[in-house]
Amino acid sequence: MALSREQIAQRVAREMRDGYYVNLGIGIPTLVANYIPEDIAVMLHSENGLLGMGQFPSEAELDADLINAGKQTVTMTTGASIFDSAESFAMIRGGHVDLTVLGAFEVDVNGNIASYMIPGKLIKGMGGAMDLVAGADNIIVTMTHASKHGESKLLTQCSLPLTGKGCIKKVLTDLALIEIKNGKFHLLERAPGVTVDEIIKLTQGELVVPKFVPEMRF
Amino acid sequence: MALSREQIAQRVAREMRDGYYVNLGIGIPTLVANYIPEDIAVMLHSENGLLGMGQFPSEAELDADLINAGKQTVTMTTGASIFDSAESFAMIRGGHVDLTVLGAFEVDVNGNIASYMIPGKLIKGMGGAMDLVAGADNIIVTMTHASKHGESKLLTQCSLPLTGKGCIKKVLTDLALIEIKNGKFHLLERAPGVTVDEIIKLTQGELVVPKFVPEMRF
Amino acid sequence: MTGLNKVVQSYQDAMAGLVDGMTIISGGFGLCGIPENLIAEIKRKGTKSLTLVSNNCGVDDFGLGVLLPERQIKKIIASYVGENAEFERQMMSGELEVELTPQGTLAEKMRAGGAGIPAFYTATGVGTLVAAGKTERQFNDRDYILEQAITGDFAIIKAWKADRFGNLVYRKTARNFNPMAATAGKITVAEVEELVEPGALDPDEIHTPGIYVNRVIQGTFEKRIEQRTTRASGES
Amino acid sequence: MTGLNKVVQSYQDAMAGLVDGMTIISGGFGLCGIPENLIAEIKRKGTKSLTLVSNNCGVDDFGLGVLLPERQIKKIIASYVGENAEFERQMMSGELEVELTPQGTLAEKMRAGGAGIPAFYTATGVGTLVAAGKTERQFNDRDYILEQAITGDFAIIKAWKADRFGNLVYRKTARNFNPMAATAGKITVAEVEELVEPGALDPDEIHTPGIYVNRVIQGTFEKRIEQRTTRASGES
Repeated sequence: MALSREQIAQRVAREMRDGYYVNLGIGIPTLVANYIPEDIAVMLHSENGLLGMGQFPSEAELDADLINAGKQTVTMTTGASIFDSAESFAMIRGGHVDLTVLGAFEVDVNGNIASYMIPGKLIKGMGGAMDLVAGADNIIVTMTHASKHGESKLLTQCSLPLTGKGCIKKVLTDLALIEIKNGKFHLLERAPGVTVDEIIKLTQGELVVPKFVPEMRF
Repeated sequence: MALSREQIAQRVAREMRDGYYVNLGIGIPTLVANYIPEDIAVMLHSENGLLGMGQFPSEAELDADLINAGKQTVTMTTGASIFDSAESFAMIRGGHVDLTVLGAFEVDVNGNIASYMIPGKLIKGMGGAMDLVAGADNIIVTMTHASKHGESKLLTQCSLPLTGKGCIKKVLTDLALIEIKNGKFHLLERAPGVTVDEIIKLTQGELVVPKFVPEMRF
Repeated sequence: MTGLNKVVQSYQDAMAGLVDGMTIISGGFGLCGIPENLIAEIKRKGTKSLTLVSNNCGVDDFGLGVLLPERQIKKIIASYVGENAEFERQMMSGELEVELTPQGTLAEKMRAGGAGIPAFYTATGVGTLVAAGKTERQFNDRDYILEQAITGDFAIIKAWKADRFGNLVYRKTARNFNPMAATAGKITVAEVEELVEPGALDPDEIHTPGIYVNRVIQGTFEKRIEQRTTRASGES
Repeated sequence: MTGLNKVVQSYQDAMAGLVDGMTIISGGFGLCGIPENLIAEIKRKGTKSLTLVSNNCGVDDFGLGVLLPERQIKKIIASYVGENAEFERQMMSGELEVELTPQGTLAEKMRAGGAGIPAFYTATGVGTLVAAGKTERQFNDRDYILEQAITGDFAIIKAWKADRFGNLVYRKTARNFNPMAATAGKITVAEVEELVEPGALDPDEIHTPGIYVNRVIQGTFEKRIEQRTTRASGES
């Protein structure tokens, strides 16, 4: 069975370490906040200028001046700090954020990522995504393994305009956890009940499959 | 009679306009603060990170955490603000300071200034002087017109290492107020009782002298 | 002795001097921390052929989006413009020129503009469309592109409190692009919720020193929320 | 669950990992806002061949100057070094390498180092010794030189208050170079006058967010004054 959105978020959350500063992108990455292990402390960074992002506000707490990068109203955790956009991206571009989780349309065997534009169709802008992929060492891309029509999103070469070049090392799809190194995809884990053959079939770029591929557990 | 240090400060103070943000260098420029006309409001900038520098503190007000760029203890005026050194020099280098007053060893007809180093003799560093001369449009250099030995400090070409190139347009010496343009010094005013001939004699670079050279009044 | 008093009494005075063809830098992120009333005044004036620099362009009927129907904007430099149907129409039809700029690069370009830095290198955008035509150079074996500073004829910003010297403080994430925008305008206009007496703001806590600010006006704000997300009360 | 708790209990722990040959970036301007006790610990450890990046180098017996007698400093990058006889002797004799850097350029180099900007253009130093060997380029008909970022193995800074997450606030002009230095260290160590509970610092008023800070230690400070200037009481 392919992972649900919640399971993707759960699996990503296991990559967190005590003391991490983490930037979670819009969409599935946002859900990761719900699955942070209770025995570790992390601080969430929102690139519009907030470190220590908390949960959604109650009606009483609602504040138009306190939003996240997805423009959703949020709260602050104890010990939060506020800063301007230049400082916020200094944190990102200066490599101070320990883990970045974001979505994508495509990734390829060289660690390229396309996530912001479908020419002639979707031109909303890259927001902070180009800064995030260029600035972070430790990035997890979350996406579906293939389109609804069965077209692979893990490619030999991205077909869409790039968000970043050679910067992605880890991808979690609904089918598998994959590492990118030396110009190849490497299968690390598979979703519960998903076979290696299914993953191979839906991975267009070269995929290295070890003898034993552990199954994720939830 | 050559101007006293206080008279130099007084004459510089007349260049201030209502609403100016002013950076005063160490030495004579610091004295300018004492002669700001009472009918105008200016704010003094100290490049270590203070806008709204006030007078020296009383013994009771003395605070090791509140100094100016000359490392002297100071106070703040009402409406002062504190910021870090990058921000402070953003103000200077971004052209936000309206008037800068600083000392020099030499200036020349091309607006070059030497003020920070005498090779083999005085190597203390440029501090913020290179930033100030490169960042400000409106600079007044205060200095003595000549050395004790009668050597002119207003030269065809600076002999000492430069602090800045082509950035000085106005010089106030103990003898004269001089403008620099089109590769020449232009005599604007003379100190009370100082003759044009005396000024010519002590100015090594080409000096343009108009028919009438007004005498400064104090 | 009013030279340091930046307070103006009307929005007309606040935007006096704005003419067709100028470049305006605006603070704000989405609809958060935007200079609502200064934007409304630009709409009222009907100034045309503007180049706007702002992270976003508002929505159809609020924020900078209100300048679209009368075609007041010639060009926009922004990182994300996806919340606005009329915007998309004008962009697709070529009526509106759009220069998409990564968010961090945009913030840094404004800061650089205010700080007298004409250009800086960044890794953001290397190998993407953003790098087209830009100088590339390696430092420590990594590729970077050269990005140039942005300055504006006007900067329009929104702050929480101001004193008459133009010292500003912002509230929560309404800070966002406002402090950088404030430094990058030839004329910087701040509209604020509250005017306080000089000295009421702690010098250590001022976000934007008054040296960057030319005009201050007190306004009232709708502060529309773009994505109203709440949790059930009691839920945690 | 202690990962975000940056507090250490001893100066040994605060400077653990510092070894010969490393680069240290220090906050402070003159003797104002300097990490007195962290400097004392470096002296105690006797670490050698250090490259120091700091606006000044203290005086003979206080501040970074205390690292001179045992020749712990190999090189210093500073803007002003003129308050120190032993410093002058070592510089003139060639025992100490000195890279004089304009103050604004130095502040910007630290900021750039922390912000992932490898290099930036500035007008400061054009046509002077500072420009030697540097790339020059024109923007809008003006000459600029390219300056490169600075980062350190350690950054040592002094703040007023901290919480255990490493959020910092500075007091008055003791802020100076500390916030930029804080961003530019692989390991950033902050010594502070007061430790407060998380939440005690207003999020809007934090000068250095804890993300930049690896270790926090509470100390007591001499806070020596370099130029004690006062006016007679009553005089105005």
